[in-house]
Amino acid sequence: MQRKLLTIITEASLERRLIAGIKQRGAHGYTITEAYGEGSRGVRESGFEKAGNIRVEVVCDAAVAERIASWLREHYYRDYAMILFLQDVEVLRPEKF
Amino acid sequence: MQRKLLTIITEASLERRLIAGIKQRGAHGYTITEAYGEGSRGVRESGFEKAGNIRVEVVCDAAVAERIASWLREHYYRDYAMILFLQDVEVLRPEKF
Amino acid sequence: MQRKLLTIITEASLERRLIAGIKQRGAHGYTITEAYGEGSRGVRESGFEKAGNIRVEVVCDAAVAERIASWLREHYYRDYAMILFLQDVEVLRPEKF
Amino acid sequence: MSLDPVILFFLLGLGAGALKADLRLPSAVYELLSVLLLLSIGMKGGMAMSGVPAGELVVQLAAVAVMGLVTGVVAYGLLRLSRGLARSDAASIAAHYGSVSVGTYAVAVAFLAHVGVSFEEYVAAFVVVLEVPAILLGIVLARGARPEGGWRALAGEVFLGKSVVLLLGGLLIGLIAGPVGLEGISPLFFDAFKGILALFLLEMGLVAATQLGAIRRHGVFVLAFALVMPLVGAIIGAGFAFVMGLSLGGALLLTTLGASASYIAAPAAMRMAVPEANPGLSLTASLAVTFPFNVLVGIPLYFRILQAVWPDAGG
Amino acid sequence: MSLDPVILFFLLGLGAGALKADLRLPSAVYELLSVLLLLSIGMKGGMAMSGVPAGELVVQLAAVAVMGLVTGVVAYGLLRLSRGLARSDAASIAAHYGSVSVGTYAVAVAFLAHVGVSFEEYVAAFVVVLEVPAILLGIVLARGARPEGGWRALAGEVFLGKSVVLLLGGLLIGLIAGPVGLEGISPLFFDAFKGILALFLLEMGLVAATQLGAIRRHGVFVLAFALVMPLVGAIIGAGFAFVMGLSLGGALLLTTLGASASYIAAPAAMRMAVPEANPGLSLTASLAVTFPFNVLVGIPLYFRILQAVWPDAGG
Amino acid sequence: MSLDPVILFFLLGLGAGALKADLRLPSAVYELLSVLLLLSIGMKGGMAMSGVPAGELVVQLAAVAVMGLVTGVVAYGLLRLSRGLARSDAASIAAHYGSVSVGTYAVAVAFLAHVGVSFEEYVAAFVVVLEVPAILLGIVLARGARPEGGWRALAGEVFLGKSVVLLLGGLLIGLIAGPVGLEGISPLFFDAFKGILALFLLEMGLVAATQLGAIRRHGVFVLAFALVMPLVGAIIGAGFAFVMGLSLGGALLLTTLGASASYIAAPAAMRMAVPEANPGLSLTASLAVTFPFNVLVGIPLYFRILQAVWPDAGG
Ligand SMILES: Nc1ncnc2c1ncn2[C@@H]1O[C@H](COP(=O)(O)O)[C@@H](O)[C@H]1O
Ligand SMILES: Nc1ncnc2c1ncn2[C@@H]1O[C@H](COP(=O)(O)O)[C@@H](O)[C@H]1O
Ligand SMILES: Nc1ncnc2c1ncn2[C@@H]1O[C@H](COP(=O)(O)O)[C@@H](O)[C@H]1O
Ligand code: NA
Ligand code: NA
Ligand code: NA
Repeated sequence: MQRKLLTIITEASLERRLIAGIKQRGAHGYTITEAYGEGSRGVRESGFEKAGNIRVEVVCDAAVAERIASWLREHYYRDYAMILFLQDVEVLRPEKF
Repeated sequence: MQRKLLTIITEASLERRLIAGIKQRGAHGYTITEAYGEGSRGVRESGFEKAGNIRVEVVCDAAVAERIASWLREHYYRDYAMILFLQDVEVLRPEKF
Repeated sequence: MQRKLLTIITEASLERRLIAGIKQRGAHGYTITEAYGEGSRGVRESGFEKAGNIRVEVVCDAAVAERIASWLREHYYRDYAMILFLQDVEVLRPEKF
Repeated sequence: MSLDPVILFFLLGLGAGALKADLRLPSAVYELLSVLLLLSIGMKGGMAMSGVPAGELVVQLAAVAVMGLVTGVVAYGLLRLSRGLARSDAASIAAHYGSVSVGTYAVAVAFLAHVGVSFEEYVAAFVVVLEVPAILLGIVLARGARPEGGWRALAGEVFLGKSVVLLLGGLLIGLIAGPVGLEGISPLFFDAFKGILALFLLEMGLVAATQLGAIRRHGVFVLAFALVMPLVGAIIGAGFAFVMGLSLGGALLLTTLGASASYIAAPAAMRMAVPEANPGLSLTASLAVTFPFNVLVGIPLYFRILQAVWPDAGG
Repeated sequence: MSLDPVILFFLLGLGAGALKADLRLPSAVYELLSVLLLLSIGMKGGMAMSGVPAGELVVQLAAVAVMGLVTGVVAYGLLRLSRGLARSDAASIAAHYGSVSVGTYAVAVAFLAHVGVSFEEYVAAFVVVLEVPAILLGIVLARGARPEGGWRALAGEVFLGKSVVLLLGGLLIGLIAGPVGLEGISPLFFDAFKGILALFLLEMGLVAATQLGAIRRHGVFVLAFALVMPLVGAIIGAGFAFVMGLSLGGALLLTTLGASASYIAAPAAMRMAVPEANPGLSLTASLAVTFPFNVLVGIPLYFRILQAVWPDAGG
Repeated sequence: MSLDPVILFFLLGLGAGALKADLRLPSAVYELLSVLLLLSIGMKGGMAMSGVPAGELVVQLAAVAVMGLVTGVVAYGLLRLSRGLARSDAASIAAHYGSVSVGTYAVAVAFLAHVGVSFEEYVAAFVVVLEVPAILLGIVLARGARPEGGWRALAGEVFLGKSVVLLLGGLLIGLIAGPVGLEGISPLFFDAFKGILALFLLEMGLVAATQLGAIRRHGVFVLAFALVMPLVGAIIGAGFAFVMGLSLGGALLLTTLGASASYIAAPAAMRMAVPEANPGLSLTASLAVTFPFNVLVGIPLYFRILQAVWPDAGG
């Protein structure tokens, strides 16, 4: 069955707010890995306080993905280092997501 | 050339069995990153023993992906925190996978 | 809007050269996570010096992805542990990538 | 009898965790601290063992192994009183409580130093022996003689787990090198021990606090068990200590071991061997209830009682 | 007056970073080091507080809180002189400079030990009090009374941040346990302190070096501010130290606190409460300019001047 | 002559690794340990250097650099005896064996303390000098004068690698600050040294064990080389020590350095400069064969022999 995989890469300090907001918008789960990288807001590396990034993945249906994306666009895009992208994925237990 | 990317997110304590099982079912490689997250079995965080998750990626052909997925479904789905999803990927050296 | 997601999994010691080469070939950013795994060059684990892998993601257009991939193929495929794969992704601000 | 400062670190962690403070020790730090604690407890035991007649030691270690089984069986019996609890869950929790917690043991050692009571240093060897039997028992109780993955794979999980390897390794190192040989590494492994324990307890407080929320979910029976079982285990431990003729200090340690529940070796082994048991249940009981209870209330309580009744005690 | 070796570690880090050497301390190591520093500074303050009359202490702590606000307001005033700087950026930078840097404080403590000048140990308690007020001030300056996410969420970010929790927690532990109680953990927390500070400064040198490139980007005004403001803050700190009747050693510490800029608590809080402020600007100023300046030039300079003018100084 | 306990830690790691025990030190812990070791070895050398006449020191350091080249050339000659080994592989392995292992050096220092034999402390400075020349030699042997990426980039890899930077940095800090200046950081960097070395060897044992499987894959020639070359290197080292007039202790250290093979600086540099060389080959040889051999057998063996023949030795 098809679902969406939404990947968000952003500042580690946003973690709590992001988790709360994602769940509030209907996601049933998320997975986070620590990451570092570079983009329009310069190099972001861990190693000192929360200077690094997190990479958040959410498997969900298209509507939830859309809700999360537009929430992020409105609230965080302007002021935070953040990118996100969307892919189609096939899952085994679609009722979970 | 098209191949499948199978991503498994599950408990870190399963790592050894997972690797053995994946290889046994025909995968030629795998990549693991440490992760944490939340799903139907609650929050899973590292920081204490093996309380965290691993995120396992396997690039392989569709048949191998199918074999791995059904093995996981039969043996681990019921008792372990685990999700998996499948995507199409394009690879450069298809003979490797 | 559609863009490409290029994922490169390779030796951690290549990090600096990889970043320089990626940017030189037109990528506007990249994200790195630490990883370990196994492939045709045996097990690669962190825990001792730079024995582990990195997983590098680049969101870019198809031409840049192609340039990076062929550069890697020519310079690093033979001598380094490395795989790469390509996917389609949908992004919100295509002008960024 | 003032509070040992290491307890204050545990309370700090517990408080910071409960208030959701932005404080997390990275898992690498936790790993480092636990490796140091396990090795130094093992080495202390090993150094002390060389002074004890081998025959006597073997008898005591055998007695202690029996104690682990007894505690496990009693725990299982108590847990089976609940209808709601699956057999596999009862067996898994019993394994945790028959096994022991190295962190709790370290706190009891610090407590004895704090109140100035000596003990048989070789009791550290008991910790190693106590870890394993109840885990095997729990597997048999849950699955008869058929653990998931087979006994071979299982033996690996149990005997080659971090805590057994490091305690046993430390024991051997202590035994072979002796106090003089280990002098050079004493600044890191022995002098810094209490500071390392303090940091470890800070982390354990943080971890316990995150588990607190789960208590509610798991119902009142498990909560009650996690508070009553330490007392039962303490009585078993004290009984064995009496029979084995330990001093007051040694008795407190064995009592504490009886009262304590494993949160390193048992969870890892049960997860693999009895996957159908809910790991949240046993971990919450042992980590979020029994561990804080023993550290904050149990150890001083056991000590008061033992002090009042123990043959060799001054009081 | 020879160079304190901890400064050499900072220079090593700075040099290695500037040369792009392949040297990085993992973030887990940084976390461990900063946790140890915060706890031990807190505990030192707590131990010393028990000797000070409560009334006097409260007055001094209140004075110090005012000092944080004064420094913040002065910083904001200076920053508003620039047309190019957004109000939110000025407010955020002011919050950093009104708040304090624990690392800089630790270097000043090591400096006093190096030159053999004693100080009021309870000054460590000032560090805790100085952290917070200027952060709140900065938020009000930037957004009036409407921080992003509301005051409730914000209080969490500010008061439950790592540095406040560990300093305050250490303070309480030190106060409750006292010097005798803390003897057991002294090898790790006090004897190893200077070595830990040395490693921490090595890391800070590496971090500062990676930020050096950003200075250029942020323009000459911010650079100038980051060099001038420490002197202004030092004067404010020295003034408060004089009014509060501190000794030469205590005065150096309060002067240094005034001169220092936060790079742990303030960045975290401002990022959440005033997200429109550019975090690169304030961090580069405080970490890549003011921190090295204070460590390498400022502290010895302040000491010379204070030594020349301070009532109780021999010189 | 009893076994130094740090060796027991290495054996514990080796055993645990061979049994596939569930024991892994996080890479952050390894990083911390290696940073501490490199810095304290560097500082010890630096402190000792201030007592030695500059002229004599320069001559000795030059001699030692030559020794690195000689060892590398001899290793290359031996390796070229095999038809199966590519030239780049021979060159890369030669670079590893001409360079040195800081961990092995630390074990030899602990050994001397254990047997109570003193040595010229400034030998630590030799470690820095020995690291680099053979690496450059290996590159020239493999690629003539054309390393991958050019000499500029390469110089960065070699001279700005972790081990050179920390050893050299430590050396300078030790030289500038001197023994008195470094007193404050001595609990962490010097008193805890042996404990840190013990943990480091535990980790190295685990790492070496994971490499053991690879020996088989790489064939008997490389295995034989990894056992014979230490003896050859030891002879070269002892010869240089004799010519340089070192004491018995100093001679053991230089002999051990000659016998040891790099597993930090050389692998990193060769991977970048000679990518066509198989890194598994050289790492397995140096880490899984030569390192254990030197630690377990070599150092005591070299000592016995030197003791029997050395001019200033009592025996
Ligand atoms: N083109 C890209 N490909 C992959 N990751 C990116 C890309 N651009 C930005 N990122 C990641 O997203 C983070 C924030 O991006 P930015 O807001 O552009 O600074 C960066 O630190 C990178 O980790
Ligand atoms: N919807 C989701 N999106 C992304 N990751 C998820 C999702 N659900 C679960 N996970 C991850 O998979 C792990 C196990 O999931 P579960 O078995 O549902 O507890 C969680 O700890 C998460 O890391
Ligand atoms: N089939 C695969 N699936 C996922 N990751 C792989 C696969 N093959 C190789 N890798 C990863 O790529 C790295 C280098 O691969 P190799 O060059 O084949 O040794 C390995 O260490 C793995 O992390
Ligand atoms: Na027990
Ligand atoms: Na300030
Ligand atoms: Na050598």
